[in-house]
Amino acid sequence: MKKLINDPRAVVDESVEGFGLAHADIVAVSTEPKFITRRDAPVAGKVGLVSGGGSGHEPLHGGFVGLGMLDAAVPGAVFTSPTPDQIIPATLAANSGAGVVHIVKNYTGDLLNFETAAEMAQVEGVEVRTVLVNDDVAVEDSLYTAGRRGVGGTVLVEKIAGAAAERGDNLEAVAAIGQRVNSNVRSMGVALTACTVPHAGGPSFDLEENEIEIGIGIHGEPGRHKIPMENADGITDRLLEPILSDLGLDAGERVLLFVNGMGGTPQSELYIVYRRAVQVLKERGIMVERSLVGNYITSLEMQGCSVSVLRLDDEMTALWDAPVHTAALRWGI
Amino acid sequence: MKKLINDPRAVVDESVEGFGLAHADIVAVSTEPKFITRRDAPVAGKVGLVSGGGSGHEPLHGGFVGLGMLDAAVPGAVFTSPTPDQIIPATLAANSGAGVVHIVKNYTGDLLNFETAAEMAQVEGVEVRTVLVNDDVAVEDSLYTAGRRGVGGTVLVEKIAGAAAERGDNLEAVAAIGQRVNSNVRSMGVALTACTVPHAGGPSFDLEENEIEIGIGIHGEPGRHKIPMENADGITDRLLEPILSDLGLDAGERVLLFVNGMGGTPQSELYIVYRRAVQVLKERGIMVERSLVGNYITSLEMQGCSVSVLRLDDEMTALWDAPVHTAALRWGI
Amino acid sequence: MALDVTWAVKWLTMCAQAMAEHRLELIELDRAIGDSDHGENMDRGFQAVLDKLAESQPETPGAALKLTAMSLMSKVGGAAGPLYGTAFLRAATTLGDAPDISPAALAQALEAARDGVVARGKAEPGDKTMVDAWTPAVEAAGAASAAGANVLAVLVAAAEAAEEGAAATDPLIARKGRASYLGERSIGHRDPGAVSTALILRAAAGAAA
Amino acid sequence: MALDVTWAVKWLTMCAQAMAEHRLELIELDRAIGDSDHGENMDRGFQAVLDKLAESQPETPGAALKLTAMSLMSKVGGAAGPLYGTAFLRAATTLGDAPDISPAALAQALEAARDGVVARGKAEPGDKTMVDAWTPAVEAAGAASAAGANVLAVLVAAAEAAEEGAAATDPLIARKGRASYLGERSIGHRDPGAVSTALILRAAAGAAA
Ligand SMILES: Nc1ncnc2c1ncn2[C@@H]1O[C@H](COP(=O)(O)OP(=O)(O)O)[C@@H](O)[C@H]1O
Ligand SMILES: Nc1ncnc2c1ncn2[C@@H]1O[C@H](COP(=O)(O)OP(=O)(O)O)[C@@H](O)[C@H]1O
Ligand SMILES: [Mg+2]
Ligand SMILES: [Mg+2]
Ligand SMILES: [Mg+2]
Ligand SMILES: [Mg+2]
Repeated sequence: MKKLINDPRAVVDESVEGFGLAHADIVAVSTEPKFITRRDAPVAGKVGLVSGGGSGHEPLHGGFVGLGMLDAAVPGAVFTSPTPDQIIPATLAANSGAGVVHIVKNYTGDLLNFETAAEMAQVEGVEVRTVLVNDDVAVEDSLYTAGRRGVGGTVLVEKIAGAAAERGDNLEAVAAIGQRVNSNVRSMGVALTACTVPHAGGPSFDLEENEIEIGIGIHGEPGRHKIPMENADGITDRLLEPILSDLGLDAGERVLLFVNGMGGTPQSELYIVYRRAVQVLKERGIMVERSLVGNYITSLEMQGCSVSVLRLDDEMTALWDAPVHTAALRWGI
Repeated sequence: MKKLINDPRAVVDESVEGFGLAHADIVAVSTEPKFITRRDAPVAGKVGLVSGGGSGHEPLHGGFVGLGMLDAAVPGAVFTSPTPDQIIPATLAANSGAGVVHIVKNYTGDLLNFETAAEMAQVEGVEVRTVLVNDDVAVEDSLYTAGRRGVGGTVLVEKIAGAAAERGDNLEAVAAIGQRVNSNVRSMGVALTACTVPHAGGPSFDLEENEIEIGIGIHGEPGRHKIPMENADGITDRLLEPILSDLGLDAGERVLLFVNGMGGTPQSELYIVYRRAVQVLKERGIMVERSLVGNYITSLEMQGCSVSVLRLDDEMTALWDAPVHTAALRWGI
Repeated sequence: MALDVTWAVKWLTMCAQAMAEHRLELIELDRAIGDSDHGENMDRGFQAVLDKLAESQPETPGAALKLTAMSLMSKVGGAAGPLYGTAFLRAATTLGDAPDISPAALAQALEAARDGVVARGKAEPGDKTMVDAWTPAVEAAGAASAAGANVLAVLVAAAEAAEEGAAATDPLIARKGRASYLGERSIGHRDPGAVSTALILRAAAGAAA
Repeated sequence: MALDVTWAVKWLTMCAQAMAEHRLELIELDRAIGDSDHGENMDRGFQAVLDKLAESQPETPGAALKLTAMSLMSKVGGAAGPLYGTAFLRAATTLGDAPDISPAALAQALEAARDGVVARGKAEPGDKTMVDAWTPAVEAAGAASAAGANVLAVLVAAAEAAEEGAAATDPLIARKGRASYLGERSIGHRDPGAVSTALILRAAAGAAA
C-alpha cells in the first residue's frame, strides 16, 4: 500500500484539517468531535442541511458544505458512518431555529447513527427531518437486503435540497424536494479496480486483470457480479439499462446526466462514458438538459465510475442552476 | 490494462467529443483538425490565449477554456504534443485582431510544434507571442537538458494571463504577466505509481511496491530518482525544499499554494499534503494567501501529486480572484 | 469469580485485547463481504472503552456496561457501533445498580442485549448477522441458568453457543447489513459481527474463569 | 533500381511497414527514457503518409518526400513530428523536381535532412538523439558516393551507419529531448528516435534492392 498519508489512523483528522485550511473562506472545522460547518452557520431563518457518512468519498460531503448546499458535514472513519456524538453537535450548529434536514445514504450504519442523533437533537429542541437516499439500482431484491444504497444521487439531493433551503423553503418543503430528487434519480456503478482502505492495508476486494465488478457501491465493497472487461460503450450500456428501465423514462422527458468518477479514473475516460450515455439517451428521445462529470462521490483511489440519471422538472432544474459556493461545486457566485 | 475506453486510438477523439457535449454552454469543439474554443471566440477586442499539449493531462487544457482563461486549447495524442495543423486554426479562431498568446510548456515537442504554428499564423497576419512555462525544479542541470519542464505552474499562468486578457490588457501586457507568473512559480512532483498510456498498454515506468519516483514530469516519464516510500509529510518536505530554495522566498512574502493531484490520488491525500505544506510555509513566515487543491494537471491515472508555489503580488492576486468560467475552474460568475 | 465490577472491568479489558488481537481477522472477514472496517471499528471502540475506564471508576457491573455502551456508540460508528451500543445499554439497564450478577440475571441481561440488537437492526435469525451469534448464546445461557449452572458455566455456554452460531453463518445468504448486497455471493463467508459477538462473550467467560 | 518516384513510394510504404512492425519496440524504448509514444507516433505518421500517397500521385521523388514531410508534420506531433517533417522537407527541397536521384544527390539530400534536424532541434552528436543516427549515416553516404558507389550501395552504407549510430547511443547520457530529464539514468538505453531513423534508412535501402 502506497498512499500520501502519515498514519492510517490519522488520515481523516489530517485531511479534514487540510481541507479546513484550504477552504477557510467557506467552512469551519470542529475537531472534537469532528464535523465541518458552513463558516456562517447557522444562517438565520434558513433550514439547516446536514449530511455525513464514512470518509473516503471525498469531495462528498465536506466539499459540498457552503452557500446553496450543506450547512454541515459529518465525516466518519474511512468507510464507517459517523457517530451520534458527531452528528448531534453538527445538527445543533446547523440549526437556526428553522429545523434541520438530515440527508442520509441508505446504509445500516448511517441509518442507525443518524436515527439516534436525530432523536437526541429533537430532545434538544431541534426539529429534524430525514431524507433517505437510495438510488442504487444495482441492489435488486431490496426485500431481501438492507435496501438500495445511496450513491451518486446523494450529490444531486444535496444540491437541489440545498438550493431550496437557501431560497427560504421551510423544513417540510426542503425535505419534500429532497425526497422528490431521490424518487427521480437512479444510479449504478462499476469498478475496474478495488481500493485500499488505509487501516486495512490491502485491496477491498479481488479482481483479476481482465475482470470488472458491475454494481459496486461506494464503500469498496464488491458489486452485483464480476464480468470480463468490456469496452467503455458496453459498460456504459450495462449501467444505463437498469437505470432507465427502473426510472421508466419516456421519450421527451428531460434529465440531468451525472457521470461520476470513483476517484482513480482519468477525467478523459469519464467523458468517453458520458459521450456514450448521451448517445443512448438521445436514441430514446430523452433530452439531457443538465450534466455533471467528475469525481464527486468516490471510493478512495478506485478506478471506475457510476452513472446517475435524474428526471428533471422545471423546479428541480431551477434549483440545480441556483448559485452554489462550496469547495467542490461552485457557480453563479 | 483496464480502462474505460473503446479503442486506444480513439481515446482523444471520443473524450473530447464527450467533453464538448457536456460543456456546450462554454466550449465548441472542432474535430478535423481537433481543437477546442471558447464558444464565443474570438472575443472582440480581446487578446486570444491558446494553449495545448499532449492529452492525458485533463482537465488541462480543454477544461480551462472559457471566460477569463483560454480562448482555445489544442489536444495532441496522449502525451504527444499537438501538430501545427491543429495549432494554426486554433490560433486563427482565437484571434479577434488583438493578437494571440501561445502558452507553451517547455518540452521539445511542444516548442517545435508551437514554433512552427506561430510562424505560419504570423504569415496569416496574426500577431503571436509565446509564454514558455518552465517551472519544474526537478530538472536540475538545465544546461545539459532540454531545460525545466512546464508542469503545475501552467494552470496558474493560464488563469492569471487569462484574467489579464479578459480585463482588456494588450498583447504585450498579457504576455508579460504570463511571463511574470512563470518567473515566480516553482513546482515539483512525485509519483507513487506509474500510469498506462492506452496505446502502450503497460505502465509508463517500473516502480517497486515500496518505491516512489521523486521529480516526475507529467508525461508518465520517470523522475529525478527513486526513493523508498515515505510518509506524506516527508514527501511534502522533499517537494517543497527545492521549490523554496529556488524561489528564494523571504519571510513575510505572500504565496499561492497549489497542490495538484496526478489523477489517481484520492482528494483526502492531497489535503494531507496541503496541510503539511502550509505548516512548512508558516514556519518560514510565508503567508499562504490563495490555494488550489485538486486534479488540474494530471498524468492519466497516476498516483502522486505535485506542489507549486507562486509568489504573489497585488496584481497577480487580483487577477487570480477575477471571475473565471471554464469546465474545471469557476468562480465569480 | 463473582460477576462484580472487577469482573466487568476485566471482561472489558479482555474484550479490548481480543479486538486488538483479532483486528486483522475481522477486517479480513469484512473485506470478503463488507467494507473492511469491522476490525478497525471494534478495536477503536474498545480502546475508547479502556480510556473511559481509566478515567472514571464505575462502581457496579451495570455502570461499567453503561459506560461501555456510551463509548461504543460514540467511537465505533458504522452498523456495529449503534448495535453494540444498544446491546450494552440494554444489558446495563437490566442489571440496574446490583453489585453482583446472578446466573438468572446474567441470562436475562444477555437476552436484553440481544433484544436490543434486534430492535435496532430488525434482523432475524438466519439473516447472517451478529444476531446469529447472540440468539444461540441467549438460549444456551437461559438453559444453563435454568439448569442451575453457576455464572461461569452460563458464560461458557453462551460463548460456545455464540462461536457455533458464528460458524453457522458460513452457508447463509446475508439479508441485512452491507453483506446483503452480495446476495448469493455472501455464501461461504463468516459474518464478521457474529465473530466479534463470540469474541465478546468468550472474553466474558475468560474474565470469570 | 533507380531512385525514381516508384522507389520513393516503395520506400515510404516500407517505412510504414517498418513502423507498424517495430511500433511496440519503439514504444518500449521510449518507455524506458521517455513517455512511451514514439512507436505510436511514427506508426500513425507513416500510415498518414500512405493515406496521402493513395490520394495523390506524386510525380517525382522530391514531391513524394514533400508530401511525406507535410503528413509527418501534421500527424506525428511530439518532438519527432517536426524533426522528421523538417528532415523530409529539406531533402525534398534539395532534390527539387529531378525525376531520379544520383549517388551524389542522394548523399546531399541526406545531409540536408540531417542539417534540418539539427537546425530545429539544436542537438549535437553525442546528445543521444536521432542526430546520432543521422550523422554517421550522412558521413557514410558521403564517403560511399565519393568512392563511386551506386545508389543502392550508398543507401546500404547509410543504413548500416545509422544502425551502428543508434546502437552507439546506449552508453550516452541524454542531453536533449525528454530523455535528458533522466540524466545519468538514461545510460544503458537506446534512443528511440535514433532507432526510427535507422529503420527509415534501412527501408530506403530495402526499397532500392
Ligand atoms: N441489521 C443488522 N442487524 C444486526 N446486525 C447487523 C445488521 N447490519 C449489520 N450487522 C452486523 O454488523 C456487522 C458489520 O459491522 P461493521 O463492519 O462495523 O459496520 P458496517 O457494515 O457499517 O461497515 C455485520 O457483520 C453484522 O454482524
Ligand atoms: N532536440 C532534439 N534534437 C534531435 N532529436 C531529438 C530532440 N529531442 C528529441 N529528439 C528525438 O525525438 C525522439 C522522441 O520522439 P517522440 O517520442 O516521438 O517525441 P516526444 O519526446 O515529444 O514524446 C527522441 O528519441 C530523440 O531521438
Ligand atoms: Mg463500514
Ligand atoms: Mg510525447
Ligand atoms: Mg464494515
Ligand atoms: Mg516520446
